Amino acid sequence: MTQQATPQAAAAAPQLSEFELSPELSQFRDQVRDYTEKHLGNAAAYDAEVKFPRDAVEAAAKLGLLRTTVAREYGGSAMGNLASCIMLEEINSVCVSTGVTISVHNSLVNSLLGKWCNEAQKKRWFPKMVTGEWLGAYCLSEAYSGSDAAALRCEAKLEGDHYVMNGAKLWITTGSEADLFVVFARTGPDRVKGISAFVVEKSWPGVGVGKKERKLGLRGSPTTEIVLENVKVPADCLIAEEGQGFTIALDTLDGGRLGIASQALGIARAAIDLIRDHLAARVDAKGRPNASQRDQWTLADLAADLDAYRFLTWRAAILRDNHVRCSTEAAMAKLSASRLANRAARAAVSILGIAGASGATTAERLLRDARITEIYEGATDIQRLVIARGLMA
Amino acid sequence: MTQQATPQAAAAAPQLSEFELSPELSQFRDQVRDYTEKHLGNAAAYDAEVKFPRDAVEAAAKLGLLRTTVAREYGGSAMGNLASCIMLEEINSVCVSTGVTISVHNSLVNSLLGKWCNEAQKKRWFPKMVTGEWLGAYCLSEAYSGSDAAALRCEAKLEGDHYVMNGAKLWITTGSEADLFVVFARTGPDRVKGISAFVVEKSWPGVGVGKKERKLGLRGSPTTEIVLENVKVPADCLIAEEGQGFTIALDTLDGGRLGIASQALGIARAAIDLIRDHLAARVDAKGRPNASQRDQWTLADLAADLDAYRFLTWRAAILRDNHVRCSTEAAMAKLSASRLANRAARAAVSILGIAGASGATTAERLLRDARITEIYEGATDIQRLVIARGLMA
Amino acid sequence: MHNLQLTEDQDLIVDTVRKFVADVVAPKVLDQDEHRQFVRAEFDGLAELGLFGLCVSEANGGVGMGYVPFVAALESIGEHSSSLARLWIGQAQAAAALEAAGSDELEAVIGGAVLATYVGPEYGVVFADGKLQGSADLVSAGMHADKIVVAATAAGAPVLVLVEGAAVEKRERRALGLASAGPAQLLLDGVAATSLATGDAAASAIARADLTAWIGCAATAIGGGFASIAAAKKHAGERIAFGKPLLKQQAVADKLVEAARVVEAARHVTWHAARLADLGNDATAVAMQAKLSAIDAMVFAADEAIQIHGGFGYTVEYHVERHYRDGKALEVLDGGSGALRALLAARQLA
Amino acid sequence: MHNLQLTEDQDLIVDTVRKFVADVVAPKVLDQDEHRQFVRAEFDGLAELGLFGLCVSEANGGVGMGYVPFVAALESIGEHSSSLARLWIGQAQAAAALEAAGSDELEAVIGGAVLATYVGPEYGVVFADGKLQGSADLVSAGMHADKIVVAATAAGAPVLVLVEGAAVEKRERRALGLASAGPAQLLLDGVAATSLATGDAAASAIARADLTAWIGCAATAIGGGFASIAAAKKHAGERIAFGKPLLKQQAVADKLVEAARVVEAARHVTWHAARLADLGNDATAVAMQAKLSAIDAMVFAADEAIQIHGGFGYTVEYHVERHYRDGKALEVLDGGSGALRALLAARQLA
Repeated sequence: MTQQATPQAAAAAPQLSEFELSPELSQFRDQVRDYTEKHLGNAAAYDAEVKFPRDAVEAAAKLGLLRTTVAREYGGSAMGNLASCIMLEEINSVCVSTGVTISVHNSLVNSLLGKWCNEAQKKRWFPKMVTGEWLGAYCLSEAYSGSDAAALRCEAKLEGDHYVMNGAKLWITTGSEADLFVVFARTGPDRVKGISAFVVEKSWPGVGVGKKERKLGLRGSPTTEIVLENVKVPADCLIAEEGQGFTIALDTLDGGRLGIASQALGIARAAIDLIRDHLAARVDAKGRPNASQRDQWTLADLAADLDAYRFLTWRAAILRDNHVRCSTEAAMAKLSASRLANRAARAAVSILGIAGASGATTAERLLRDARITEIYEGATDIQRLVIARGLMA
Repeated sequence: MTQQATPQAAAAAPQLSEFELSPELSQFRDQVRDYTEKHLGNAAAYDAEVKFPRDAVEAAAKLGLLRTTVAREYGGSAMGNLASCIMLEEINSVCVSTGVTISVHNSLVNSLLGKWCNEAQKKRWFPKMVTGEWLGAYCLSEAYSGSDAAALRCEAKLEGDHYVMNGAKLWITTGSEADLFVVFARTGPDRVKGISAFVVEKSWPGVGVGKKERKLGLRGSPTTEIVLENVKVPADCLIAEEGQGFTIALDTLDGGRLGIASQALGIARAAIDLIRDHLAARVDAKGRPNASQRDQWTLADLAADLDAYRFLTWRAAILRDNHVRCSTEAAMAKLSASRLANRAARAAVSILGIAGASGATTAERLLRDARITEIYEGATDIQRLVIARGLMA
Repeated sequence: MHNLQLTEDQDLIVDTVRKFVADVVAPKVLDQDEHRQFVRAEFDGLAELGLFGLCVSEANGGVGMGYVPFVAALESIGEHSSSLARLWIGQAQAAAALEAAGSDELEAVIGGAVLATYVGPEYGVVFADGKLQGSADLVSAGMHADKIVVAATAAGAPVLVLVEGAAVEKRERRALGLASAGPAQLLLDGVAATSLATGDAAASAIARADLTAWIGCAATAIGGGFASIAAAKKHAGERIAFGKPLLKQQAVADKLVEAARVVEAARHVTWHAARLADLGNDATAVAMQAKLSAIDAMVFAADEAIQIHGGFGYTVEYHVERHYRDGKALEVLDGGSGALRALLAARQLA
Repeated sequence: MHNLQLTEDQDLIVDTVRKFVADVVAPKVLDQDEHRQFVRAEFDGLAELGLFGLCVSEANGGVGMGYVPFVAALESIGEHSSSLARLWIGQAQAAAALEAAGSDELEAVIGGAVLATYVGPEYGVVFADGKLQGSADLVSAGMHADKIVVAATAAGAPVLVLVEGAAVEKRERRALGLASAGPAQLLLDGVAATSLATGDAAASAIARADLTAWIGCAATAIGGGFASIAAAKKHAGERIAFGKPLLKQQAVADKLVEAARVVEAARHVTWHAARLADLGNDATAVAMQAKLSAIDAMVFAADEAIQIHGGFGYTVEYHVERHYRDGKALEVLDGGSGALRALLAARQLA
């Protein structure tokens, strides 16, 4: 026999933990679950009353959940993307409005500040951001630029030691509740290289909250217009350098997409749990299991995909934690998880039937909440575009 | 602030390798790829001529690929399930007939012998099995028992120091080419506890190859009836104890399903590669990419699922390598990967169009080959049953 | 004569309905849905148009034109308000059951003087000693119905009974969809009821009411599907991204083409069911297929329409999120998809 | 008159075809498919039944009965042999093009003395100086056709030309499906061709041939879909697992119900396209939708039928694997699904 395949390759059996959480992360997840049980009991009311979950977010802040993506030297816990994903799946399985508030704060705003801001900027804003004294919002979209982000029109003109900013940002999550805005604005004519990123504080003159959207779901999270009228933005609030805005936006979105993927996983899990409990409760006159086979098969398909797409999400989070570019992987996670969330929520309504649609269970809310995950932080077709380009490159 | 979530949880960034192959496994995969390039060039001919890939299997044996699931003390390389899955994805991406022969030999027969046979039995058969001098076949299905395996009728009656075996086994992969059969037969009336497992050697009187199936795909792999007429099976060829057959069969199928999941991943990957290459080659008159968006979206969806379901497969393989029961996880892997293989192959035919269906590319063969993965070693609905039961337990 | 072609009389009805919907219903539908306002005035409008007797024979005081114009008219209503369509369907179910049972309550229902609704056999309501046991959730017009026709069982056999709406305890529901149809949970325990029909007569009345619901829901869903496509097409024609209208993005065009294909296919099945019923043939199986296909098509079309709208689609102003919710709400009524498939299996595989 | 109802004359044709298929085609189909035997004798059988003039007007020597009986007859053939159906479709495409072009080759094609096939515009064949440039793959009857009608372009404008089969170099194809239809690659470079029509006349001939293919393929697929369902139902009724027939397993019953639903829905679209065409209306868009829907339905039904058959379904004796392959082969012809969706987008979203 010639050239045998190396027997030493399998010297040690692979560690079981590769697809399981480490004890530390498992403990962290348990802490988050404890939080969800104690503090997210009003999820249905936030939805019905269109009420911001201020109390739930404050409780999360007290537990340190608003600082997971910030380095230790700035008061963060530096837990990184994987831990944040695990946390966000838990929170979103109970309350998406709390979930998206934290996702935007951590995965978009804090991540961006940590990666792109200078020392002075970090020291200026992180003390308020890690404690949740301030909440962050991410202002990229405009009325005429959604998926095509580079078409944005909001402009910032340098006048001496400050920029004068004018424009309006649309669909801003946490818009009416946030204190710190990362705003992308045009500092030059070039479609892509003319975009720069700024920090804008709510308290500055000319910063206003415009129209608040009335939405299918995610109703506890205020989605608003942010109007910028002759806002004087100090030059030291420019993030990185002029013209780097689009690069910053896209890079940040990779992390943001992991947050939304995790939100979707949470919604999917909640829907799958509803289906499982509903089917497990169906017994015949003699107490034997009696659930519809078709419904059981649906449950099996959804549960397999939940595990599979969670792995996609973790894979991308680990890459990002290791500072490896993960645009394709993050897009795969967001694409798959968001579609699963909607599929699972629709199935929950169908299988629970009247109880799924009547408002007697959370199924109908899950269906409404799930729908946004395919839209924001890069719609489904944008994820596909990113993936296809990555594959064909 | 009270009760902060443990910052130490993220003391070290997670290792990048968690969702990547170890250097050892990566090297092994490269060796297998080298094998596929050198020895699987006749895959199309095996299909067209309905010819067993004897030469390819022998080359695999020489490289030690037929002993990955056997312990070192019996001449195996003890590489385990994860390595076997990686190997099988590679081989099946080129030739499913070679792939299934090795999958059955390794994942079903050798795994079973190693786990359930006594020392004397292992010493008797492994020398021939690890070298590929003998090929193995797994004889569970019968004409009247497919998915409902416990309905089998083949019987083995103890008469002194041997059993007399009578019956017929259907859809036996490698049937006409195998030398060692693991046969499940009825030793008692109880539907489940009346089933026992035996080793039957091809050379024994009364062992015959019956009808050979004419099939949609997998045409290089002979699927035959195995007829057992008054076969004298020495009592020391009983595996484990009487009545343990069904337990052995189900346990073994968990491993077998990982083999088929890997086969499906290989087929899916080949189909996705065809689509990617086809789309990447489409350019407009000016040489700019010009592939249909819909087709690109299909590519993105398939590629995301390929990664996701590979992780499902690896997760189950790692569990099995750690001797943790993985019925639900293996079923999830097989269910998802086999459905993906068919989806990808159908998409390849659609997207390649005339070139997909005409026989000018491998797309049409992939479509035919993929279809079996949803059927054998537990049809799709059986996987769903296993998963749903696991979830609702 | 080919499919989807109406007679002059039928055309006149549909035109009248279309005008009514455009003038009266469409302008208010967003507000009414958001605030869960019951659309009694619109219901009365349908009554004034004389629509509630469409499927009732002339001999019994109806118009006797049958299911074809019923379907065509409901499509038009479904384009704007599935809630209003569902109210008509409930009224039509009650009328169908009352006609089959030979009840003299029929006239007031046809005329619209009485707002009626129907509780189907899927709720498992029991009738004994003149009183009901059970409850029924997500009943359209449940909060407001004057009369409720209930398909119950008495000692295991079907019985059709009538209940006064005022006698029933109701709970308003914040349901997924059909928000303007006054969805409610009806608590029927101990409620007095009048028997209208038993045995075969009850069974045939119940069958007629089921058929009416399946065909009616299918027609409504076709309307909702077309409306979703129309909204998305309009938006995609106006919205610029990457330098051209969304409609010029091949993936967007493709979604619209696919959505139109499935809605139109479901429409053919729906019209076929209506024709069979009008010819006096057994339309049961086709009507169930029509509901399954049309609901799938509506939800698919609305889902794609939301996606094409992007962020706009998630807001209430663009209507498509409402069609998405209403489609799912229509799905679970009348037994839901699982029950329809089980009934089809019993018929087709016996 | 409701859908799917034929006149007596039409019924007679369909009955004749059904009998022919059952007696002559069905018994041999497995062997012919497995050994890729060209079914010339069956083709001649169809000719003897006088079917090739069905859609050709009486004024031009045809039967003039139109697409409705064409569809009904092709459904019957599709139940047993998509290959044979495809041969008829090729012949019918050639006839449609020749009729539109006013060619005197039409008579021999109608009569079946000439075996014709058609190469559509999707192959991009070019006609210049009396000769062709290009090639066409997976052309049914490509190995055996006496005459080939080719939709080509001359200086960018459509032109319809005729080629002698004997003049063309052919390569036999081991194709995914339609194995008995003699699929071949035709190498047309330098082959002499006769112009039959140019400009608008060529365009309208090509349009007619396309329409014929879309409607014909849809009908064939409906037949294949129904056959798959029937085979699976039969098997599921006989096969015992877990102590009862498969048919009593709810998941199996459900698959059959769903498959029937999608095939029947596609059938309505197909018949609608045929009716529109027979009425002289524009049936183009509906015919494309019919093909898309019917192919999807056939592949879905065959796939589920294979799964219900389990291991048996993977073997050739149970027919369902053939329907699965043939469905996919039908899909890629006549431009394929992607091209149809693009054409639909151009029409519906302009």
